[in-house]
Amino acid sequence: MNYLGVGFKYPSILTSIVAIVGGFGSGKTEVAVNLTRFLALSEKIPIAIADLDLVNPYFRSREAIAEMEGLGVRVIAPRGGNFYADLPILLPEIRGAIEKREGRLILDVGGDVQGSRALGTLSDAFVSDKYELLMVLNSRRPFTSDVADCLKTMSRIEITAQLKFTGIIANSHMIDETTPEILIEGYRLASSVAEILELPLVFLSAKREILEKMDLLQFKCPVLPLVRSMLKPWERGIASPAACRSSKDEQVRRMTKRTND
Amino acid sequence: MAKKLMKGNEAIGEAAICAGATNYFAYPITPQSEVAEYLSRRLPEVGGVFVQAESEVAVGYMLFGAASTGKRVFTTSSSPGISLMQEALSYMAGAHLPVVLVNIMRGGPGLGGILPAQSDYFQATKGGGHGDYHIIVLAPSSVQEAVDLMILAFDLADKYRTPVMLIGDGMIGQMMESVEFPEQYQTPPSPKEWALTGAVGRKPVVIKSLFLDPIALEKNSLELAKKYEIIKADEVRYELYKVNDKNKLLIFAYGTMARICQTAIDELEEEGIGVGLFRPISLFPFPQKEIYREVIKPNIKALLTVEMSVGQMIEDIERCIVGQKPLGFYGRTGGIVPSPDEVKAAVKKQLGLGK
Amino acid sequence: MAQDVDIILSRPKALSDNITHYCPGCTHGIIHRLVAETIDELGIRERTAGVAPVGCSVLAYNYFNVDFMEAAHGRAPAMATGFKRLRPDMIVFTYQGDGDLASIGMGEIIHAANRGEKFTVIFVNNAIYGMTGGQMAPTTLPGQKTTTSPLGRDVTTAGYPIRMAELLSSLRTPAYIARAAVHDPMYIIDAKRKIKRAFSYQIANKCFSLVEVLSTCPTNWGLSPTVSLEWLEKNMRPYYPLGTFKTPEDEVEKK
Amino acid sequence: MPGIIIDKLYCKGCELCVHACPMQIISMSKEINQKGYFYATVYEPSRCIGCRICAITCPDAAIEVKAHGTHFTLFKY
Repeated sequence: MNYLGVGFKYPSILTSIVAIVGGFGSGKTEVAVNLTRFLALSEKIPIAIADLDLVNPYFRSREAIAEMEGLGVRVIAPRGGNFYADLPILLPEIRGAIEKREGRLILDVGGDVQGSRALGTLSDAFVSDKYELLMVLNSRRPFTSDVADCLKTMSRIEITAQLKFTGIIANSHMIDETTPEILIEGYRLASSVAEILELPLVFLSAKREILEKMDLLQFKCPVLPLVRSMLKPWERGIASPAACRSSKDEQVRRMTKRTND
Repeated sequence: MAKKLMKGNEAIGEAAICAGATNYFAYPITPQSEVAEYLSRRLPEVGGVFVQAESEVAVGYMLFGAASTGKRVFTTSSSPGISLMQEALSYMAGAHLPVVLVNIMRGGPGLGGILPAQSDYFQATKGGGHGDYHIIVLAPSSVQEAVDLMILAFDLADKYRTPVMLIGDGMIGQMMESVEFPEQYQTPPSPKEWALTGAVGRKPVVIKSLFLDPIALEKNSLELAKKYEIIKADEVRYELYKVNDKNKLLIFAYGTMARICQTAIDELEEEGIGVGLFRPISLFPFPQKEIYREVIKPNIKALLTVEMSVGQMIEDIERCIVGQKPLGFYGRTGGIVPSPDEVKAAVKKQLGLGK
Repeated sequence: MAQDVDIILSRPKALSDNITHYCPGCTHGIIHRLVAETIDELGIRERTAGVAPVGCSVLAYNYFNVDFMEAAHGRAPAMATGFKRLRPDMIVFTYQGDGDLASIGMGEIIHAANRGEKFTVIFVNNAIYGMTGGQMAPTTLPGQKTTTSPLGRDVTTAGYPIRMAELLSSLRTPAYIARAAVHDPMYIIDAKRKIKRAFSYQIANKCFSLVEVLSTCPTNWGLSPTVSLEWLEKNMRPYYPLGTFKTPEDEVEKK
Repeated sequence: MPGIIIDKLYCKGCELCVHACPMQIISMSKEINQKGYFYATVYEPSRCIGCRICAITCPDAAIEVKAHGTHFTLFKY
């Protein structure tokens, strides 16, 4: 786990329940899966991840079931025929897991206000001081691209979820086109929001390849390196030579108009 | 404007606003409900109109009525919803109304499933409604292209006074990619001379598709046919990927299927197998002559069509290649997306390279 | 002065010069005229758009001197919604029969009314399908013989005729809903007032408005035009009471 | 003095005006119009009271009501 070198500070999670929320496309599912993987590799206590994303039909943490289970993580997500359902299925096991409070439970909550409604129905199961409610901020997304928008979105989510935020996660990204500048821009935005709300910046997360190129001491918060789990059908895992395809997007964009030749 | 990270469905909504189409009528259906959710937040900011209709049937006619004002109007839906709009689509084509529809395809037939598919090709390109008509069909393969084609769709709809459909499988709607919106785009002025603006100093205008006199009906159908001939001549769009004179095989694929084929082609290239991709962007008009031109090149030994269906576009490919080269097919459907490995295996099989 | 000639009633300007295709004595023509007179009197001809239905009045666009759209069967309220939302400054009306509005277009009319779309509906109820040749309509009276109910409408299998004005006035959304008839000059005058009131609410951007007009179909009823008027009075009037069922002012009073 | 003019091109001969006229001064013509049917005509114009009921009843807007000088009406229309 020490591949990032000396001076690197991993996030430390002390509560048994961690609910990860954010706007659509903030990368919260990727963050939840990676945080779970990190905890599973570094802690000896039982770890579980629950898919509370009832609003997104594709790219949900349930896609990573096999990998998570391989690490000994308990995955609470619809199975069988309901795996693909576009029904808002809230599994009864999730409430049970929240109330039991053993080991660590990571909740991957759906995006935005619509997604956080699922948290609202469970809010009475949470006990204050025993959970973290973390907001994932991506400065490259509509509705969270400046401080005012972030505050508006967060207050809407708090009202719907009926829970208070306990921290912020800086996760600015543009998927394959993420640059160090985008990370720094997102770090600044998340720091400002954290300062205004008097909340800790719990960690900054980004793809491992980018973090390796950067001076991590400029971030005054812990850092979580990400390995992408939510891949598009034409993308290969990190090891594949075809994985870095940003240059091709330009080609894809170009439309060839018929010419008389 | 800085690049933004957007879900296909949101980007489609924003592209419409960019094209000056702030008039949206829709009914929720997975996997494209985010368009309505996004626009219900954005349209009030730009003074637009959003009506959540009681059904897709009603959506079709709200579009008809709204388009009759001469303003830019659009809807988004997914396969079963698009089926319900076919009636109105036939009426709008017959009445020469410009309107843009987006179909974020899911698996069918019937209620099917919610995962991506390309099984509405026939419906879109051959006309799902009744009568002698066609609509322009554009198929993006990335979120950025969805934005570009969405804006183009409004221009084409106005230019030819015809419905235009942007057709993307569920992946296009659901995936996140970086996008940029054109800053220079100028929306052409409205209302148009054919629109209903009140009979002030002119005879009343009637927008209709009813022609009880067979001579008049035939005349209208011939006008439509003439329009389609111009569209076929001027609006063909396609893209070639790694097409060169060393290729042994040419793949035909559109939408996200084409991107999966690109990964397969890159990896086959490393194995020393030269494969090119012909990606139709306009499905109607179909790049008939252009496909024939590529197919007859002497280095091409075999052809392969790959679709997220049991084989629909392949019928158009067969029409284009007139039996010149052996044509194979690989497809998965019902929401199963073929992997690059499956495409590679199909290419090798078609080239007779074992496995 | 005595030599001056005043025209005190003539063909309204909002009617075109075309002779209608309606059968002799069909009261569609009266209703067309009432709408046209209303448009003239309110001075809105140059900013009015009509929506024609499928049914006997499918060619209504030929008879009015205003812009028109031709809808698919039952969809006129959806079309009017789309148009009016984009051009709230224009005056929009649909002209629909009972098959169009109360059968195939039931969904569209209920939801347009419920959203409070600010257009006017002229709903012509003659208790039969006229265009297709006298089949049973949702408003056909119990026991009434039609080509598809040759023994008379059987309410045990076809249900009772739908009273659209009452049904729509049960919606909570403010609206103007009234029923009139055109089988007698006295009632025609009343129908005109209701139609004018409906358009006035629209001009004031107040609410959805609908006037159900009881009308005759001499040809498909198999009766002479004058006997048709009596049939309407004797059979339709008792089942379809005339009156104003809902006004937007009711809502104010309730508060 | 009031009076009515019936446009025989628009008249379809439905006879609704004949029955509606309170003075019973309208009847069907003895000759047919260009289209081949009998149309309504006024046979006692001097008895017309200008009440407008015929025009109000006519489904084909074929009747025009005129008046010479000041004309009082019994009802608003």
